[in-house]
Formats: sequence, structure tokens, C-alpha cells
Amino acid sequence: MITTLIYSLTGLILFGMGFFTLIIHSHPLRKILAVNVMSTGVFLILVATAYIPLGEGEIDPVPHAMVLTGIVVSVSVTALALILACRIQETSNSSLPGKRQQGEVPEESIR
Amino acid sequence: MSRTGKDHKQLDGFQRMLLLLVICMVMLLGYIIWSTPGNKPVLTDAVAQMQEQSGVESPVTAVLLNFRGYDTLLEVMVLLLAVIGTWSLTEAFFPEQVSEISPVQMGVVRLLAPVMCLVAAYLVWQGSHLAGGAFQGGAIFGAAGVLMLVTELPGLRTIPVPPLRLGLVLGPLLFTGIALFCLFITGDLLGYPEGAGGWLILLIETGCAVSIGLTLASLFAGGRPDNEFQGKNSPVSRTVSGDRS
Amino acid sequence: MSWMHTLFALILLPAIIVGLFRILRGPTAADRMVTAQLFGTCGVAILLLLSTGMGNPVLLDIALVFALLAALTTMTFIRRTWHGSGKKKHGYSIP
Amino acid sequence: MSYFIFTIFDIVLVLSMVWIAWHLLGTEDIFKAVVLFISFGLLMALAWVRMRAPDVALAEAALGAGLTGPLFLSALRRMNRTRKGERRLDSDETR
Repeated sequence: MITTLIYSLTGLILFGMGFFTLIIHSHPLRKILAVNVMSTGVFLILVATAYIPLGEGEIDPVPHAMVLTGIVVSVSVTALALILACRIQETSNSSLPGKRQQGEVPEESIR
Repeated sequence: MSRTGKDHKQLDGFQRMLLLLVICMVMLLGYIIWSTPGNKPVLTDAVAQMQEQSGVESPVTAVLLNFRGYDTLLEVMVLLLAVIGTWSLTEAFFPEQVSEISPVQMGVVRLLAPVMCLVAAYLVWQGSHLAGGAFQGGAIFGAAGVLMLVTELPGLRTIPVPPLRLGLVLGPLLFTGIALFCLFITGDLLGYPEGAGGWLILLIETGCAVSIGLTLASLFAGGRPDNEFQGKNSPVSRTVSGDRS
Repeated sequence: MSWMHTLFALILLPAIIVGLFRILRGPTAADRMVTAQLFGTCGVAILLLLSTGMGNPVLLDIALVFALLAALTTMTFIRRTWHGSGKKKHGYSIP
Repeated sequence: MSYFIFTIFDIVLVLSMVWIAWHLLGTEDIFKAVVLFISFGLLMALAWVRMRAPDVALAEAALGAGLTGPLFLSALRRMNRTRKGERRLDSDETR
């Protein structure tokens, strides 16, 4: 019981911290990090509610399966969000004068 | 020394109000968690009863690929969608100055990439009776791809696109195909016929592991493959470029 | 005697926390990355001890995965972050 | 005895996780935040192990500790490339 409580409360605190950071910080990478921390908190709560101490029976596998798929999806979403952030940065930089050369030309020369 | 950005001195009125709201929300959620009667295994017995029929010994794998198979099917589709989104956004990212590969790095890749593939296969096979499965195996397989991408092996930029696409959709196609096959045989979507569950699950897991590995590697590459090769191989971009010229 | 293994795992955990100070202080990026790798090694040790302490051989596989993938992060750091700015005195750091 | 040690292990693990999360969300240096996130993923894997979820721990070890780190490092490089030699405009320092 105590273990369930410890991990649930940790998940809750992580969720709150991530949520707060997600709103007040402006840097896109930090927002993505905050979303990751938030999702971790949610997973922690989900798995902690299914926890049973060693030797007192089997563990409910359904939350584990849910969290397993959740982790994989969250990683792919993170990757997509990172690429989106990069694109936003590249396009917004290239619209400014004087910064186009650094961002754009090397990519052209690679091709 | 390490100044945190959440120093209370730096917060203005709006942020303070927000902090208060977040704390209220967290306390409310905490009360809900506190008052929920926990530690009651809800579905453990239900899973344990059907474990015999599922064809695998690991309960998590049974839930993932048999009892709630359509969830996993949709999830594989989500991964495919992530790759489609990435490919439609930008081209693959390769740093402008490619540094030469030092012998140590080359040695690490030569040593680790095959071992990673081996461990991936081991995890997929192990998924039927212990921890492991398509996702874990696929992740390790993807890590091997990422290792090669990071080292910028010269062959990687000329990878032909059609096999890559085939590999990406192999898992979803196999999964959907088997689901429809089961629909014809037993009348249920993903209702495996008696006794064949284990083999079908292993087949699905292998296909999905390959797809997930390629998906993660392409997500790391950060975009579609170079246009040059795409133009040569795919009819779509050929017509587009033809229209443009 | 399986609680002995758990006790040793518990003793190894502060080793991670001490390393955290190096991540927070570390003047160069390489210091931080090396400490993260140290965490990986420490995590492998903790997992091996816990696998006996909790009586679960599957944890050996997790330790194996940890050890395999630790090289990936280092490799990315060397290829993508460290290189090209390693000639500077303080290495790579974001202003 | 074993139960007691496990509970202490849980508490230390949880406290260090919250501490890491605090610094990773609050620090101004993004690279430091990324390294802290890699360590955070490692501790998360240990937490899954403690909650008797070896499947989840295996996925977290492979994805959370292994693959997200390179993803973030690569994205950091790609973002920095476009703004080489200029100060950050939209930094968190204004906050």
C-alpha cells in the first residue's frame, strides 16, 4: 500500500511540474521535455495502482500493456514534435534577413 | 549556482495565479487518488482464466496481441502516421560537414550493430513467455539503425526508398491481413483459431518489430529520404516534378 | 539472504545522486555526458543486484539492454554535439 | 527486513526523480536539461522494475533511456545549426 502511495504521489507531482513548465516556458524543446515528464507522471500513476507487493499474488497485466503502448507512442510523438519544432525554427529564421545563408545554403549544397 | 527558472521572485502575477491553480489541481487529483480503493486486481483473474487459450504464456503479451489486439493494431497505425507526418514535413537531416569516421567509431558500429539485431530477435522470441515482445525488440532494432545513421555510414544515404517503404508498412499490413483472415475463419476480428494463436502472434510480432525498428530509425533521420532517389524511384514525385518543369 | 542484494542496491543508489551534482555543476558538456554514462553503469549494477533481490531473472535482460544502448547516446554526443566545437577551450555550451 | 529496505529504496529513488525533474524543467541550459532527461529515463526504468513491471521497464530502457536522448541531441544540433553565432532571442532568460 505504501509503495502504491509513494509512486502515485510522485507521478502526481511530476504531472503538476510538467504542466506548469509547459505553460510558462517559451522554448519549444523545453515544452517537449515538459510533455514527456507529464506523460511519465501519468504512466507512473497507472502502473502504481496495479502494484501488488511481492508474494501477494499476480499483477494486473492490463495497465502494463496500456503503459507499454503509451511509452512507444509518446516516443514517436516526441520525435514528430522535435522535427516540427526544427522546421518552425528553420522557416522562421530564414524569413529574417541575414540569417538565411547560415540555415539554408548548406542544405542546398548537400543535395 | 543552478538558478531554477521557477524562482518565485521572478514570477509575475499571472504566473503566480497559474501556480496556484496548478497546485489546486494537483491537490484535487491527489485527493482522488487517495480516496480510490487501490490494490484490487480487477482483471487479473479474467486474464489468468483465458491465458491457456491465448497461445502465449506471458500475460502482458496475451493482453497486447490477443485480448486487446485491436488497440495494438491501431497503435502500429499511429506509428506509421508519425512517419508519414515526418516525411511530409521535411527532408532527412544530415549535418553539413560530415566528419570522418574514426576507427574506434567504426569498430563500435561493427561490433554493436549485429549484437543489437541479435538481442532484438531474442527479445521478440522471448516475448511469448517472459518480458519482451514486438515493441522492445523493435526499439533495439531501431537503435541499431540509429547507431548507423549517427555514424553517417556512406551507404545509408543511397538506401533505395521502395524497400524502406515496404518495411515500414510490413507490420501494419501483416497485422491487418491476419486480422481479416481471422475474421473470415472464425467470424471475429483478431479472433485467432484454436491452437494457432501462438504462431500467429509470433508472426505478427516479428513483422511489427521490423516495422517499429524502421519507424524509429526514420523518425531519427528526421525526414524523407533525399529527393534525388525519391524522384528516380517513386512515380508520384516524378509526376510532380514533371508538372513543375 | 536476498535482502543483502537489495541492501547493496540501496547503497549504490546514492552513487547516482552524487553524480547528479556533477551534471548540475559540470563546466563542459563532456562532463555531463560522461556522468550520464556513469549512471548507466550504476543502473546496470543496481539491476543485477535487484534481479537476485526480487528473484526475477528478466531484469538481467533489462541490464543487457541498458549496457547495449548506453553506447548509442555517447556516439550521438560525439558525432552530433561534441565534434566541430571541441577545439574551443570550454567545448560545447549554449550561451 | 526485505520490505523495509525496499521501502527505503523507493523513497530515495522517488526523491531523486523529483529532484532531477525539478532541475530539468527549471534549468536555463537546454543541453543540461537533455542530459538530465536521459538520467531521468534511467531512474524511471528502475522505478518500473520496483513496481514489478519488467515489460514496461524493458521498453523504457530501450526507448526512454536509449532512443530519446539521441533524438533530443540531434534536434538540438539541428536547431543550433540555424542560429550559429547569434544569441538566443527567445531564451528562457527573460522569464
